Amino acid sequence: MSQWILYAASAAATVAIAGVGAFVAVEPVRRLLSINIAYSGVFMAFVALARRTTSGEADPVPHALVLTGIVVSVSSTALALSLTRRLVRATERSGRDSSSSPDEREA
Amino acid sequence: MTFDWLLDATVAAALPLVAWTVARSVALSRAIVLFIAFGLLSALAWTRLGAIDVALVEASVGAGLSGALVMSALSWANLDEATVARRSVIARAFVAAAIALCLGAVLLGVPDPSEGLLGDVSANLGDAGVHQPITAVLMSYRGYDTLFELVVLISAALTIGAAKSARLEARPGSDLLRALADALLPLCIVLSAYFLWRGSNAPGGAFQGGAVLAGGVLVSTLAERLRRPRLTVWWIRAALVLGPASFLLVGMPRFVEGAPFLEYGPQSASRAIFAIELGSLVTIALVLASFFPGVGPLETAPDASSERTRGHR
Amino acid sequence: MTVSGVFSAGFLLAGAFFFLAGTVGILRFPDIFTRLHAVTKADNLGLGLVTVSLMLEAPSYAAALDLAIVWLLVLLWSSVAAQLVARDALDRGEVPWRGA
Amino acid sequence: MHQLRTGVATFLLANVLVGLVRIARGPTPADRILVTQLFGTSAVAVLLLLAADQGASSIRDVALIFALFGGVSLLAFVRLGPRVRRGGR
Repeated sequence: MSQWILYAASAAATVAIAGVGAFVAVEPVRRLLSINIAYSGVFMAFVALARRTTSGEADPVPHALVLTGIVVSVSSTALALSLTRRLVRATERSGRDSSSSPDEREA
Repeated sequence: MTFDWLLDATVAAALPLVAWTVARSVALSRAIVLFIAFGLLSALAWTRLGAIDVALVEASVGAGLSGALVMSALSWANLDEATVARRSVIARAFVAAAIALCLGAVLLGVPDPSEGLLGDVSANLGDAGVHQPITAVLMSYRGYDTLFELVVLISAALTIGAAKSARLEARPGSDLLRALADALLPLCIVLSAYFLWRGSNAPGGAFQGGAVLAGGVLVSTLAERLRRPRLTVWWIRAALVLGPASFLLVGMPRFVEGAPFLEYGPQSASRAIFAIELGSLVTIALVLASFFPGVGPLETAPDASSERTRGHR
Repeated sequence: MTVSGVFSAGFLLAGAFFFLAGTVGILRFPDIFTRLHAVTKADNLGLGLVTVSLMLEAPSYAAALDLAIVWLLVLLWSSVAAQLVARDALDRGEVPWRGA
Repeated sequence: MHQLRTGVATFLLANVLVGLVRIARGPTPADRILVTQLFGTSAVAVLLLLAADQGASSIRDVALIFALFGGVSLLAFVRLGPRVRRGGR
């Protein structure tokens, strides 16, 4: 079995598992972790497909796309985390005010 | 042949497995550490697939910045494990398997030996001004893409700044930490310059150099040797837009003469790309470094009332 | 196989053994203080041996120096990490294991 | 020599995967975070072994970056981790 097929299959499984994980997560930080893993799976598919060339050298265009993709994915993670942090604060505060559980809305 | 295949198979099998355990983790700390393990495995996968440039970025962004970012979530996230009690797993496994089969069928259905754009990239490398194909793609062939990516990064940094997160409360620092940060930061600066310089011939470039520099700043921030870059200071704002600005400045002269925008011309391409890479490195490093919330002793008035008025202003 | 090749292979296998020892330690040791040593000491020795093995076969002095720098960096982080984790655990009130 | 190095690299990777059991067991977050040191050291070793092949020397740069940032997440945890005081166990 050639190398890229191995990693492409791995990418498909990773995206599926992490995608489902992101949908069913009940807590925002865990959801973010799964979304990030799904990103990595997508990148893996790109890089694996870049490897189909007959010469040993890989196609550089998908590599460049993935390179920028990783940096964008970490920015989206950082943004989501900073918004989540505010959300957690806000729900904690309203929970203290109205004595309702902060997680009721989440679940 | 044999061990190479075994190594690839182990990495390829471990990736979905770790993804599964992250999704199934009840304790947040467990999910986070497994997530860091996933980053490491994917860096190995990039290396195995010959994507050294990608592995360099993954190593500095994944192991350094992302790890620290998600780890900082432990200090404020809802750690109540009762809310994430395990539920039935069979339906989810079935859905995941179905998606995986569909995706796998699509991915494995593509024509096998395929050159992609490798031929086009190599054929035009002579005019690009650099010898490293990935740098040529990023800075020359797909210059628009990189220019607007930098804009996306800047807007992310500005949005995070606008969220005005309070500093994270840290335990008192120690001399040990300060010594560590002081040893690492100069090394990171040197390595960042090294990757920038190397980028025209070998894996490296603005993204790798920027990520390494941001990692050094992050360590110093965590050790309270540096403050998080404040995006309200005018010269930091000016440095923040250095990347897009250098793209525009370098692309403009030829544009005025009637050439397509961002066409550098074969004579000056090498210098043009270096100038753009230098500007982009500053932008990328600054943006990545500003993602991490400030660290320090608890601020004086973090109570609800002052927080609320600040939020509505 | 050359003499340096034989030595290189020997160091490599010895290094692999210490990595195994580190993993056994992190799984079997009773508390965080003992596990700390498994990760920050045994594994570092393993990496050191692997580095020596690769230095023997390195194509140039620059490459060998590179390997040495990598190992020194890992040593730096490990020694700091050991201190940090141990202090953190003591602060949280964990009591070191004193034998079964 | 290539086979031996790749074999040892595979072994080290398997070693890391076995080490993941400690993350599952815990019991405290600190126990789990400690395993990141195992990742870092093993990843550096695996990458250095892969970099020893002919023409693969740029992989050494990846190992260098891992060595440079191997402890950052542990540092973040120790500085910012959950502040819950637990009694002695």
